[in-house]
Amino acid sequence: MTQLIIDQALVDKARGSAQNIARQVKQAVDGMTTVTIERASLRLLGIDGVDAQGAPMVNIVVEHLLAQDLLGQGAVTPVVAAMERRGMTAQEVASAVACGALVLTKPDGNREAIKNKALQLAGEACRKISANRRQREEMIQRLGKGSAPQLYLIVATGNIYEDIKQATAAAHQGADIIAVIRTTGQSLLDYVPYGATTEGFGGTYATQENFRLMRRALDAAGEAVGRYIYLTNYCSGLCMPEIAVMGALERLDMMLNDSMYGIIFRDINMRRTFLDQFFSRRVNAYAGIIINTGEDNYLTTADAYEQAHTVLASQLINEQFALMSGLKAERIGLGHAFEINPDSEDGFLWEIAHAQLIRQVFPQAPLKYMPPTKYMTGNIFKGQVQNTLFNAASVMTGQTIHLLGMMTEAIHTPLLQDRYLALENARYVFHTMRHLADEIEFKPTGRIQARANEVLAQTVQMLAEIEQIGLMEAIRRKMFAEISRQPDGGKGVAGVINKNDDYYNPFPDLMQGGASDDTATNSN
Amino acid sequence: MTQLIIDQALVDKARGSAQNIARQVKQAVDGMTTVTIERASLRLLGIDGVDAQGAPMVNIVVEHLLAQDLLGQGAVTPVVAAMERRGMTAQEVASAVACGALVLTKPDGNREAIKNKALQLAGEACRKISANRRQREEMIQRLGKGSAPQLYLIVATGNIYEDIKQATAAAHQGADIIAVIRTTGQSLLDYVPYGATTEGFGGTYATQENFRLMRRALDAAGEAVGRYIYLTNYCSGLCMPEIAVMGALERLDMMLNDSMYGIIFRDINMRRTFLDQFFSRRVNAYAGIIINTGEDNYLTTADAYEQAHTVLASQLINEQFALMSGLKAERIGLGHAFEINPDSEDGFLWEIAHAQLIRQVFPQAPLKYMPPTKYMTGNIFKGQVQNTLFNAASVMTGQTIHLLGMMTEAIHTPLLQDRYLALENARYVFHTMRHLADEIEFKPTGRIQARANEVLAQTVQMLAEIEQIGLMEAIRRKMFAEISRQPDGGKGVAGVINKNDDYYNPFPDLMQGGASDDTATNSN
Amino acid sequence: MTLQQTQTDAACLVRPYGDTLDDGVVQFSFTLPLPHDELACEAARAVGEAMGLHEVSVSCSRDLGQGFSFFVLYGKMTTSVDVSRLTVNKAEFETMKKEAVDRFIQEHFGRKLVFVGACIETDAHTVGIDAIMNMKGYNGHKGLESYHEIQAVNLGAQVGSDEFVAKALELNADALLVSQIVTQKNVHLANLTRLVDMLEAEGVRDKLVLVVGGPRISHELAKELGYDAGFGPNTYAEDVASFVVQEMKRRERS
Amino acid sequence: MTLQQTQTDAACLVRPYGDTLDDGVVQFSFTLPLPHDELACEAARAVGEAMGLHEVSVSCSRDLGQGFSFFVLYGKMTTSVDVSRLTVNKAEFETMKKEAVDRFIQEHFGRKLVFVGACIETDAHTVGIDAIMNMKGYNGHKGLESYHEIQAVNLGAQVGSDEFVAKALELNADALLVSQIVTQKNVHLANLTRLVDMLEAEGVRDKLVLVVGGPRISHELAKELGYDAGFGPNTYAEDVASFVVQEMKRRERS
Ligand code: B12
Ligand code: B12
Ligand SMILES: Cc1ncc(COP(=O)(O)O)c(C=O)c1O
Ligand SMILES: Cc1ncc(COP(=O)(O)O)c(C=O)c1O
Repeated sequence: MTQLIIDQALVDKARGSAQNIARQVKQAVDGMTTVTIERASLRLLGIDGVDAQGAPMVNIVVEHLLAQDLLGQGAVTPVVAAMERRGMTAQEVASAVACGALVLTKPDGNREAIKNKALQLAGEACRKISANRRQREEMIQRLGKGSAPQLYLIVATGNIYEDIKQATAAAHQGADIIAVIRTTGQSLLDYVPYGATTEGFGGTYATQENFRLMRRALDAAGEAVGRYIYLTNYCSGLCMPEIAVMGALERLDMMLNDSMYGIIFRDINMRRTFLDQFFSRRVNAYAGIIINTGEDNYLTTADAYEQAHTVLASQLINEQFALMSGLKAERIGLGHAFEINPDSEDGFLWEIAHAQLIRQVFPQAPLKYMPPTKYMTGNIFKGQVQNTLFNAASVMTGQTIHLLGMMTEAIHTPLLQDRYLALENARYVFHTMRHLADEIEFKPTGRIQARANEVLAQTVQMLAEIEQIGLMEAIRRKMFAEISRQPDGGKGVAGVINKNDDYYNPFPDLMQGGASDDTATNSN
Repeated sequence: MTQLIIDQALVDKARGSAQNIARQVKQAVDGMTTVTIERASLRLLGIDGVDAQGAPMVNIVVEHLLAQDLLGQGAVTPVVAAMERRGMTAQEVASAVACGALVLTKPDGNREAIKNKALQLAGEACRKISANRRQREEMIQRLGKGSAPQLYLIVATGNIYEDIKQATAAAHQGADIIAVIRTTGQSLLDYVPYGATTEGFGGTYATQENFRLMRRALDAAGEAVGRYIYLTNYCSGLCMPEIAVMGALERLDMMLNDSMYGIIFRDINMRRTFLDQFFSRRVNAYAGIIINTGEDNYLTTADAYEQAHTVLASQLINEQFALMSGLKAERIGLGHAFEINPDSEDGFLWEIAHAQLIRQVFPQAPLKYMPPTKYMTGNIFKGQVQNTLFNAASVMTGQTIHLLGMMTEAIHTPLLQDRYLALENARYVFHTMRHLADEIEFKPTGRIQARANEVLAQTVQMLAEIEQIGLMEAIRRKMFAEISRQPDGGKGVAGVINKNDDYYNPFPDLMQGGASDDTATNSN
Repeated sequence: MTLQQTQTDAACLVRPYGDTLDDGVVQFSFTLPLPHDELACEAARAVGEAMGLHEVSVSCSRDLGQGFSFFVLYGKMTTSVDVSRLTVNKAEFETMKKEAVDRFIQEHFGRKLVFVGACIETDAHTVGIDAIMNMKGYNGHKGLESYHEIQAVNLGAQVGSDEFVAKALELNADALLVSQIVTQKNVHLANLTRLVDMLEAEGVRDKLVLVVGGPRISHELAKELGYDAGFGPNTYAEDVASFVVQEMKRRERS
Repeated sequence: MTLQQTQTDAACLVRPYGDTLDDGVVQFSFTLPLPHDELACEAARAVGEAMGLHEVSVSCSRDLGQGFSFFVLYGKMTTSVDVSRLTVNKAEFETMKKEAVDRFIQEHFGRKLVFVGACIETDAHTVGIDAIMNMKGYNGHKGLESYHEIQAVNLGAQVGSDEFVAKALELNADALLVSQIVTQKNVHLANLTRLVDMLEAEGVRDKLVLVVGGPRISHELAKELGYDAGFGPNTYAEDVASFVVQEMKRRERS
């Protein structure tokens, strides 16, 4: 692998700051939970489905608990208590609550017995997830998987059945990873839609049934092409923890999952986001899922040259949050993007400097590299050229998860042929340049080296400053993506709940440190 | 500039062999001339035009001399003698011969006086050419020219007036060099067509009038865009020397001109080709024209990986022939091509190794780098990708004359839009990678370095072998482009004439060593 | 407002140009839901012919799997388009510089005008509306926030139409600037129609200058949907500001 | 020889596919001889409409200078093509392996057959005819020179029709293999016609199997020009050998 000369002491300093920043945040929110964490926990207990009006059962139960002022102790114990009391399944408890036949109360009986019961039920849920993880590992063992940079393709028809057709064709054409893009607006829904759906805009609803249908199709495609096909979705937005649970249960392999994206790009409340990301990452860690962070998005609103250091700073913070939740370094897919201005002289050099710097600062991370989007135009022929250079940068700097650029990026979500042409482009470039990264060195006195040093130095400084003022204040000051958010503002703030002293939720502890038989290093 | 570690002793050895090879050939043909060399000399004396049947005057005169068995002494003295005798211009002599009014004879009068007269007339011709050369230099001084890699574009409509439209548009879009492709079949015509033409197939006839029209248009375009636009044509085929003269008179700037191309690809007789290339290169040298050699063509019939060393060997031979004719190293545009199989793993590495090796073996040469053609397909979108990598290879290895790849290469000669998109592709790549070549080094223990060593070693060996067997035998043995030609076979063999003892032609000596005020290093 | 008409008298026939006038050369590509075989290639050619092209040739065909095939074709158009009969639909106004807009407002209205903007409904693409409204602007063209005589209020992303209308009423807006970037399954049509309906229901539609912009928005479409003007790619703050002030003046007169 | 017909009974309507069945999406691009302005964009859209497309949108327009503009468009085709009514025109034969061809010749003719090939007239692209005839072949498919029962004589590039016919007579050729790569300004049509005329003038046309190949040659075109078969891209020696021997046998019978 090509090497830049990097001052490890600076890297350590930056990482130290990031650790402190993440710890401060964790402390600040430790006494709180959120409605979606509680709903996610109920999903793990086995509650699913919707009522006649389409409201998910978990929402009904959690709102019921909120109304009874019971959520501060967590949703798990009241439900388990009712299960014990009535001899019902969790789902039956939910139905009873939904039709008004049951009112949940503060558990009065033996709290320890209820906790034990909860722990036992939670253990069963964990075993299901473990089994999925093992099945993934076995399938990869048997079928193999794409070699890095792995080819990551999106489908975005809005209709899960069309998505499946296109995803299957993509797998046959060479895709290693399929991401089902989510419909616009879903991230701001405070519930997860239900069932198979065919009506999304620029993407398809993330529902458990859609996950299941696509998983089945990709398993079949994987068998046919002799390569395990990874499935990706969005563990993001107001229902981040619930989607983590759905993904764990349906054996998704990757999740877009960021510690700050929702705050910055969806104006979701900060505390809510920090709480939700923590819970969902613990689930993802347990499920052996690779997360993809969203720093690439910064460069769609801010300039890739001016703001390169904000990407690296954010990645270091994201890394610390992820490690804290129990994710292994090998599953932290930090995101960045080839958004350098095509009109800038030597722009490719700056891009290489940045991509290589990130590669070396996070040697174990399965880096996710996003294609040019902002500077793509309706000129599809030029678009092919931009994507070719992106592909070249990726293979020259040893990126891991390579999101394919579409020549029609500025026009529409990908057509079948756009995806084919993108795959053909990347496959050719990767193959013909396969070992280029091993062959070239950057001049120690050169521009690329100097640029990498500069970005690293700026990053160290930025993180030192954030360590002083705190992350929430930093976001308020537009330090990421040039967007400002208020610590107490944002969507979903009402869903942040103070925990009572008797708050109990078996899952975070049970899932801590991942599953004991996890083999992170081998499986991705 | 990126550097490979190259054993200079090996390079010297190869070059030494090539010098001997070229000398042997020169000796073998020294006692001969060709009909087209004689016609070219008459053109320099001022004979032009065609008869009623369209036969060029110079052909009529030379055939007349052949018929009189007078060509062995050269066409110049009989014509000059007639001019003196009759007080006619050269053109009037030709007309008189054409209509049968005049029969040329062995000059009987004072041979020295005639030679002196010839020398004087030849001096006038040379001054015209010098003036063109100086005008080019002045214009470049004033307007500047494209920076390397210079963008070289072809026009090939078959109609000089459409060509002009397209060439002008190309100059406005960024082209630095315009080549007017010649119609299929012209290379095998043993005469040069006359006048403005509109009826070519896959190219336009090379005529002096077409040269003039395009020169005028490109001068205007150059003034408009503030950049001298180079004009290129084909100094190749059965009339190579005559085209050299036409180009010198009409201020072309570059010529496709090779010492072996005609033999290998057009089955033109070997001796004829060697004689013609010598004469024409002397004219080109005098006119300050940059030649482009044709080794790129080898890779359209032979494999670019297997036969890479044949390209280098041929370039070394071409270089020696050119130096012998008086061309300066700065005007020897050796040709090669990005014809590596796109399906080969690490193909880009082998291509870089070769391009960089050539760059270093010929540090002063304005290398001409040809785009992928053989592996281009009807898939224009993939074609854009192939051309992007070609552009990248060019800027990474410091090539000089960069022939733009067309995405429609496998379909048709370029449309207006194809040329625009090709220019856009190259301009973007060159700009965004401008200093990449300064930034990267190749690992001394790496694959690229090893490949370059291998090609160089094969070249040394091949040239040593040719030094033993002679170039004509080497060609017979298919050593270039996997094509075999017989030393005594081929087209135009009847046009090779033994010189008599009294052969006289003032031009080669007059033009030897180029013009005294030539400033090769500055002007290109 | 009337449409600007670009009309010349005589017919002016044009046809695509490959390398010779009127050769009619067109490149096209598409996918067919047919397995990749010779019949599919024939079908591809037939598609070209159905589009009225001649000398249609399939220069590339590829198997996309799952019963789909991709084609690249060239063909020649033999009919022509009469340019003299075409009209360009665009909002009728003169673009003025920032300073001129400010002066125009001082002269004609004698008060600061209020522009409220948002990316409405599910759309979260703020870069476009920011380019128009924020101080920084776009491509060196300052945004509306930098105009002395304009109070520019940018509500940002995913603003519901109800919220937007409420804010407009609260601020006594003179102009509403709507941005719509996502057009997948024509979601923008639904969103834009919803907003107009709501403004009409509130009885304020005619009191406001209502404009919409986005990369796939044309003036023609905007008019059809009941907006005063539509702005496409490469719009700058001065364009929309000029239109709004001139439109307001026009309305005063009438 | 008759044409092979691929026909099914029921109508089978297809239409281009973007991301949803029957959405009809087509990409196209072309240049117009118009200066780059809004009217030119309108004209580009009109070209799309003249091709019968709906929802035509110009996604890119560029100034090419000299009064030319380039456009990339997308549009939707609303009509369909009936695949059941299409026919695939190709030579009627079964491709046999090299060994099978040799055996076929032994069995049916009992002598070596003579195939003479050339790239005729101004065309100098020998790679195609070499791929068919030379020992080495193409893509791992050996050429005709490697067939025991075929005497393959490849005359190479730029062979005049007269020379070619003379050689064919001299060698008593069974089949003539003509290659034509350059099609600019339809030069191949002139060349190919010239050869047939000459063979007919010599009275030998019917004694020979006459085939032509090249990247832009179709069987249909070849037949129109009076050839027995035409071969396009991706042809190998065994294809043309199989055709020739089967055609010779067919003629013997009739
Ligand atoms: C940046 C970007 C994003 C960012 C947005 C960040 C932000 N804060 O804005 C992020 C990453 C968040 C994003 C997300 C999504 N995006 Co997005 N995104 C883009 C991208 C790359 C660039 C858009 C852009 O910023 N252009 C630059 C601005 C300056 O141009 P503009 O918007 O056209 O604005 C100009 C004019 O149109 C006009 N204008 C615009 N608005 C207005 C308003 C008025 C009043 C006036 C006068 C003028 C005006 O003036 C501006 C300046 O000249 C495009 C692809 C592309 N290259 O175009 C895709 C694209 C727009 N996105 C797309 C999609 C589908 C999405 C998602 C829905 C995907 C998903 N399902 O998750 C999400 C969700 C977003 C949502 N809910 O809306 C599609 C839309 C397809 C379509 N035709 O509908 C595109 C085209 C990409 C693609 N091919 O799929 N995206
Ligand atoms: C290599 C090449 C050359 C080489 C040729 C070397 C040689 N000895 O053949 C050189 C560099 C000399 C050359 C020169 C020219 N070329 Co050239 N060349 C090409 C190139 C790059 C590849 C052609 C090739 O070798 N294909 C590979 C072979 C195996 O494929 P194929 O020919 O299609 O053959 C297969 C089938 O068609 C079939 N087949 C072919 N012949 C036959 C015959 C029979 C009997 C059968 C059964 C089958 C068969 O079987 C073969 C195997 O499957 C193409 C561009 C491209 N990528 O296609 C341009 C191309 C063909 N050339 C072109 C042109 C215009 C020229 C020139 C005329 C340009 C000029 N004015 O100088 C010159 C002059 C040549 C001349 N007088 O004919 C154009 C033709 C445009 C057109 N549509 O007419 C092309 C398309 C490039 C372009 N876009 O401008 N060229
Ligand atoms: C981390 C993350 N979450 C979510 C999304 C998708 O956007 P939305 O918020 O609309 O789901 C992205 C987009 O790239 C992302 O990076
Ligand atoms: C040196 C040289 N001469 C001539 C030509 C052109 O071919 P033709 O022989 O048809 O003029 C080429 C083609 O690339 C060439 O390299």
